[in-house]
Amino acid sequence: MIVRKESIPPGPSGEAPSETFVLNLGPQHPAAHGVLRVLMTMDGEWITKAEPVIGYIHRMHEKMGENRTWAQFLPNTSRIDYLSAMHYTHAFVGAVERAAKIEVPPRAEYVRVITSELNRIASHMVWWGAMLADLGGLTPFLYAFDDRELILDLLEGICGARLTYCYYRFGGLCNDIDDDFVQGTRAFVKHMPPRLKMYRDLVTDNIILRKRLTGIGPISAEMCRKYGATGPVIRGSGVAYDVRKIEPYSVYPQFDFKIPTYPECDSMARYLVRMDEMEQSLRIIEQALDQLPAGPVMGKVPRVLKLPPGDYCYAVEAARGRFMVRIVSDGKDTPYRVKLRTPSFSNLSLYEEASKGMILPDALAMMGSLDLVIPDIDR
Amino acid sequence: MRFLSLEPIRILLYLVGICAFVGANAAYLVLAERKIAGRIQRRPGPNEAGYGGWLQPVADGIKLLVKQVMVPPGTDGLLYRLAPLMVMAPPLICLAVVPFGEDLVARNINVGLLLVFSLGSVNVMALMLGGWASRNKYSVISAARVVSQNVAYEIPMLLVVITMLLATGTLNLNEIIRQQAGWFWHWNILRGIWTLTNPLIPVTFVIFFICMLAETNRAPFDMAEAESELVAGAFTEYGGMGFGVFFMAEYANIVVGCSLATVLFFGGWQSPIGILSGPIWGPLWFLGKMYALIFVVIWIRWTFPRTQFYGLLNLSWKILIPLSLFTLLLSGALITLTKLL
Amino acid sequence: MESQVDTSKIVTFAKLEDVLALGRANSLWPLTFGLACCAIEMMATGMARFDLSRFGAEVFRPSPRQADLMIIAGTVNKKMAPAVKLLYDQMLEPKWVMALGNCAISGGPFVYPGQYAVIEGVDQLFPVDVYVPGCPPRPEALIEGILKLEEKLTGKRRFPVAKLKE
Amino acid sequence: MKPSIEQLTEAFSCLAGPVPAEVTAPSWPVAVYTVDANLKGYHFDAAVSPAQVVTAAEILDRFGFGLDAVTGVDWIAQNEMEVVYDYFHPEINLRVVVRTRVPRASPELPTISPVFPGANWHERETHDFFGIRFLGHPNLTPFLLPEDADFHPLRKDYQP
Repeated sequence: MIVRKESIPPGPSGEAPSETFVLNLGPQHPAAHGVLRVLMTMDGEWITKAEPVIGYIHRMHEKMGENRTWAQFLPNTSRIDYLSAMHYTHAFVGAVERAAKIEVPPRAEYVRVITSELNRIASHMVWWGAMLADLGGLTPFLYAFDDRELILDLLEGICGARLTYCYYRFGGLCNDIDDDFVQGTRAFVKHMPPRLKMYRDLVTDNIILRKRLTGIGPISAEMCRKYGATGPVIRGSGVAYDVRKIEPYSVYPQFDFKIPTYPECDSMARYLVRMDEMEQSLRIIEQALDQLPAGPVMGKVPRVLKLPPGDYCYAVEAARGRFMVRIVSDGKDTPYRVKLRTPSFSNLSLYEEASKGMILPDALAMMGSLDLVIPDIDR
Repeated sequence: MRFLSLEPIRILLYLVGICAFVGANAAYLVLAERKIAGRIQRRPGPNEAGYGGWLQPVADGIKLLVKQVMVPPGTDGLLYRLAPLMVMAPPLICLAVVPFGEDLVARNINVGLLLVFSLGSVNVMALMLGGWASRNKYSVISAARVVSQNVAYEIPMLLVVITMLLATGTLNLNEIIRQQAGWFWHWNILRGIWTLTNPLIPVTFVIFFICMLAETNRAPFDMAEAESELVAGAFTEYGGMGFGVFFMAEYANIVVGCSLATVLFFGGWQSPIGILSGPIWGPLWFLGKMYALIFVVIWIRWTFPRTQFYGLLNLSWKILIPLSLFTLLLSGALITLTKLL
Repeated sequence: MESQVDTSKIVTFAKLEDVLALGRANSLWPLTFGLACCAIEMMATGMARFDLSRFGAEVFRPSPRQADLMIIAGTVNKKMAPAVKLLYDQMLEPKWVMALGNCAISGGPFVYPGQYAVIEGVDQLFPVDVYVPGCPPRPEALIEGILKLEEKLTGKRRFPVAKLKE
Repeated sequence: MKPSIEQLTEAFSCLAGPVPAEVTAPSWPVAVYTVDANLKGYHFDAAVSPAQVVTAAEILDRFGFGLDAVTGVDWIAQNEMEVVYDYFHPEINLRVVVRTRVPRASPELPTISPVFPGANWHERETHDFFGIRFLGHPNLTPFLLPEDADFHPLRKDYQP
């Protein structure tokens, strides 16, 4: 526990000493999902102020972008939010392709969608398990990882990594998918719905879970907009904002899928949004497999990549929300500036306001429902 | 063999036996819990230390015993050392009055039930002292939680026990078991229904069981430890054997709670089928019933998420206490009525 | 400097030491402490497919006082370094450290001339017992790391090493 | 509220005008123009003066935009720092970029955190990386860097 004296707010002068104390949650805390530190000014178990202190896993991704070539920065993108590495690589690759006007073959785009959605399910499974572990139920964690391992097997088969995939390349993919992957994905799409139903019956409808999440941690749509919170957080506030629909990229307009929204604004809404999203992802994967065209997976890319000067943005819907890469090029073979707009950063920034007046376990349940990945915040 | 009937020697033997029983139980219940958890979570669980992992508790015990002993700076040294002792002693004493068989009881005293309940609350004090002495904010929050939780759950638990006393009319645990002789419908949990002393006795049992989970700080009421909220709760600053004792005491308390439930509701050492009783079968029946209940406790832990703290208090004050009061009144009225008629 | 006396020749606690080492090796409780990507693989190791609990090492303790093994699963940066050091100091002896992943070993992919944030290897902060390379290491590698640590403690290897076919 | 690009252009036209006198930087565009989103990734680009970022934020807030990110770019050759505000709209496909330039010697501009509280963190981060001071910001202390950090690593002339 690191509590520095100056961080404790002084009591109002001339009054009796304040009854609050500062609880230093983290950087090592089981509910901190890594190294988030929250300075909680507490009145008993009630939180009067919860101030997140971040930067404990700041790994200077943005600085690194400036001193390596466009292609050399690619592995970094999969380590920002390691749980949705595919999406992050997609955003960076997409931004460079947009700037260099590289044509991506349709097969590559379809495979990108399939792998991205698989990655989304894997990420949501980790969130689901970790959130239930936050609430004190450890068993769902293991079931979630069981299903996740199936996805990891599939993705490992095509790109060799279990977690930090670097599968997308400028202009396409590094490998074509094989029959095993297609068969395996079809089998997974069949395997998953009964599991999701089981999770709904066993966990989502559990009365303790319902009691702990319903009405806890309200985040209004207005608050989401002001803080830039996206992803399941804004969708749990009833706004159907999803980059895949609002600012379509890749071949997402080809597919028929719904954006699940819940207007309740509470932790349960965010929970249900993610549970429904997994079903929608399965639908997208199924359609993409059916429509998968033949052809090459790599477009024509110049050997030495130099982007025309200017700034370019590319946003994707990562598992945690809107992820945007803004690259600034000055015509050289290295980026002039890489800005990574990460969803967890904005999602956490509203925590201080949203957690005011909550009781400690509720605040932690709400933190779980935000689905934070700390390196994604700190970059 | 005459000396065996000498009271001091008998007591000594029983004390050693109880200590061994509690120690072995605590150690192997941890293993059982890890194995059952593994079973529930579709994995093998500890299976490399010894055949099927049966040496795992031994390894854990050795590890904990030879771990550095340290009183963290700034703690209240005396209370910090005292708390593990205080948490371990009550279940040991409680087991002295629990009859494992018709004659297998260390002290067959008339107020056994009272003794168990009076010592049962010392456990709370120990956790509170441990949390307070640790000088850790998580521990202090946890200590406050433990006290309010136990105060809340002591009441319905005692009301339930009073309800049972109305029907049994004795505080002697062995006597309570003797009354339940015969087939399994003679057990208190079913007898109350057809003798019309307390038709709601299954509800009474559920209240008792919930209260027992809460009193032993087991999930879904594990506010004292609350791993994902309060790091390790009251034991955050305890390492090595100090922590090991807290860990063992949790299981010892479960043993006491489950054996009490066995005595009060499931006929103790009575056979469920009328035959196969006696000094050999009796203890076996008792342990069988007790371990079945312990299994349920473990099963619940690995199935449910933790309750919210004020939800937990609400459950006690708004549901369990009125309900147990109602069963108490109902049972009292029915017994009076049957006597009048 | 007088020469060191080899005490092991005078007094041997061989049997007891062996038993203690066996006990410790079979009960390595790790600290619940994830930093970055490797933490997810650490979790995966504890899960059903790889099941760290087989070796009695699944008891992830959130409090450093109760943990025996600190798995540094991820990048340690300059802001985090004092906290990691403090956690190490709070652990009770005997304690072991495993550097999981390239970041913990050397700073990994985040090291370049002129970097300003990461610690280039946690062994600059405190002694490390086992290094498990990978980015991130696979769960099998973490299990291998645990086995290596057991080997370090007991002097014996638990499983025979698979031999590569010629 | 679902604004169109024309409405935005009209609202922003009041900001365009002669370069403010206090700005000495040579390449000073105060301009509003729409861009091809397929090429750039955003639809609307507004370059304003540093004093006008708050007005711009208020206009966008009125139209129902959400704050995406605030970031800086260090143009060392021009001796300027660019501050870029990204906005997204939660209902329609319309992305707006508001940019402004401040001199490198005294990088100061007003904060927009009263309008968008989410900007609080983004501005702290920008201050961390570039040393750009946001006047009126409630808590401009090191954020991602260690508590005692006094360096700004993303400046192009940063030497560790």
